[in-house]
Amino acid sequence: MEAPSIDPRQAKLILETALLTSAEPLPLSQLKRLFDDELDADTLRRLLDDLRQEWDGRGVELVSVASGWRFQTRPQFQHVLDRLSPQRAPRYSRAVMETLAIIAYRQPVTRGDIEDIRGVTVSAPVLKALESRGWIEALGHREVPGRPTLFGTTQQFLDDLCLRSLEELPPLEDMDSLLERAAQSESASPAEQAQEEDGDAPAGVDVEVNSGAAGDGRSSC
Amino acid sequence: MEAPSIDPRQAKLILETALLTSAEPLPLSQLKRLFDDELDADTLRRLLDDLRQEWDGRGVELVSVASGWRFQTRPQFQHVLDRLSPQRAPRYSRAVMETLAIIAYRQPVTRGDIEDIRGVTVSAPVLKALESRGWIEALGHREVPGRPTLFGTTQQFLDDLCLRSLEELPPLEDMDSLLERAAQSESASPAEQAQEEDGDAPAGVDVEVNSGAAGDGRSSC
Amino acid sequence: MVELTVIEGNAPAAEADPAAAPGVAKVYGQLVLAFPQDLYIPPDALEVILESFEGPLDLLLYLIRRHNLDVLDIPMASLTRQYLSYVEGMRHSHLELAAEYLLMAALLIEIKSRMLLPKPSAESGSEPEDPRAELVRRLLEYEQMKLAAERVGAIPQAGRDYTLVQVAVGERLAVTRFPDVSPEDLRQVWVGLLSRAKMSRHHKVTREQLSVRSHMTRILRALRDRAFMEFTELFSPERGVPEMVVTLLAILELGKEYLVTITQQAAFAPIYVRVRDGSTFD
Repeated sequence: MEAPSIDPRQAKLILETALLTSAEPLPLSQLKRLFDDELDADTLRRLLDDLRQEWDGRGVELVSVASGWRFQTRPQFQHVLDRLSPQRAPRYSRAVMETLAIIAYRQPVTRGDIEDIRGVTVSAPVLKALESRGWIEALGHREVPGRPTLFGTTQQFLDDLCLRSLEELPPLEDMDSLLERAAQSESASPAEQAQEEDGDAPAGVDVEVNSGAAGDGRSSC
Repeated sequence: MEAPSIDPRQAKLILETALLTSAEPLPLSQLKRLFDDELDADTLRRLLDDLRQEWDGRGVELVSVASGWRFQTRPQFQHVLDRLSPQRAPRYSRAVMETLAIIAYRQPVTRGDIEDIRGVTVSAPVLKALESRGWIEALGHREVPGRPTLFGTTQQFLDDLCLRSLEELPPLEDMDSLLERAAQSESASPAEQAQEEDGDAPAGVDVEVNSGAAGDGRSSC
Repeated sequence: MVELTVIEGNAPAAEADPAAAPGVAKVYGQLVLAFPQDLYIPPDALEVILESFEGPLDLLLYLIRRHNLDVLDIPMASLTRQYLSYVEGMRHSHLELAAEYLLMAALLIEIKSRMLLPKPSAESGSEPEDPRAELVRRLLEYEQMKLAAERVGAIPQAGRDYTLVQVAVGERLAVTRFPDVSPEDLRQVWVGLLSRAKMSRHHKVTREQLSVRSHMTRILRALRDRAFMEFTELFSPERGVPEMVVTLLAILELGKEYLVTITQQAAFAPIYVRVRDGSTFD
């Protein structure tokens, strides 16, 4: 239907359009279909890299996550966008985050495993919150009395955290440094920590998005 | 907190980012909120116009619709995007196809007639599917108890199947050879058969969905 | 109710001086706690403190880290005392929270008492296990996961720290695709139907028959909007004699199937064809 050689400029426009409109990240295999499989993976990757550079300094960036490529906003713009929709995504409690971490690093785990590590019961709403976000899922059952459900993280979890695989999770603190951890690392009381967490959204109304930072910007991925 | 004048370049980045991420068109009143209402409608409109021009020649365009501004794909890029979701042409169920065949060859028929031939009841959705497609219609009632509706095929049916009249429907041979053939053809799919014997069937009724080239998807007669 | 008493035993040496410890928590910016002897927990502060901890392991870990205790050589007496002070406070206002904390209290006391007992002589040559080992393992594992949770929490999250781009796709995709059907498909289905239904062989289905059927439909459709039509109106002589014959057959067939009534008042008077319905039923 089309010439075997595809104009790179046109190809990038097509890639850009497809990626801007897709609700899901698009893997290379799908992006290939845009060109009737006439572009190989390397060419596609080069075009995508070009495209990513072209979007440098904009409010939106092209990133590669577990299930493919997608456009998303740079974190620096989030507080401006929040003005449009006051209801932000939930900030998860420590109970939820600890449960998530245990599932992410120790999967597959049962509720009992999580409770053993945390030392407290895991309430139903905690697992519910993670399940309804699509971050964890039941993988099966452990064949012990009661056949408890085994949980693991999902592809969606990786996508939402801009990770390409579980290996990209922050490494676990090794035992030596855990033993060495001095009091100062913990010097802030839990109460203070909580405050810090709440405070990380830039307060106030500055419209300036710090164009410098957006430019060479810390990417969210 | 900020200088009263907002850098137009920065303002456009913010507008672009907000519009690229919004599921709904954004009216000026909402876009204003991005700037804490510090930009008046005229300035915003000018910025949006600028932004629209910057997107000239891309696969996506900034348009103003009834409920506000939004980005959307240009029609020229539509057929490329269709390759991503090559919705395999849906197929009618056997129930629908048999009902259609009975109505086509035996019209006018009532639901009862169809059930007599098929040996099973005809569910409402089956007739509904054919009616909403515009292929069958009620012609009247048979004056027997219950006054059942008589169905026949429509002009639309003929048009869509590229037939000039019902007489152009594939002829049915005499029953002997017909039943013989039926036994053999059980295995072969209709599409294959159609290719095998290009007898009276009007050419060009393309069962194959040529996702790329099929421009507007309508087969010509 | 479990009676909690702090056993003051000969704890291992080297207890950190708890008096030197700064405040335990800040409530509304105020330092409200000091360890350990004159431990006083204002009721409001207790609530804040308890909500700050994710359970007994978290609280223990906090006490250990706060007082710069060596995890591998936890001074059980001091730790247990401090821990029980919290639990005492909790029993007053947060009883429903206390179960797991009480369990831990029991464990701490058990460990402490086992440490007081003379160690069984190592007859097998193997080192007897430190009763604190399991607790230490759990504390470290929990701490590891707690740190991991903080780091995972710091990773930008979709919706919280950034938004996904979603540009509207033009209208055309919204058009639902209809199934394609070819005349040959219909024939195949029909053939299949016939063989499946084992329709009797004398059921004559011919091309002519079909053509009559198609005219029956045409006539019914024409009659649908009009009460009746004159017989002659139903014919189109310009389309040829065979067509007229088939039309006549169609009208007769319609009459035979009680779909229309054909009436003539007198010989050579106009013949009217009307759809049979309740009013014309006779």
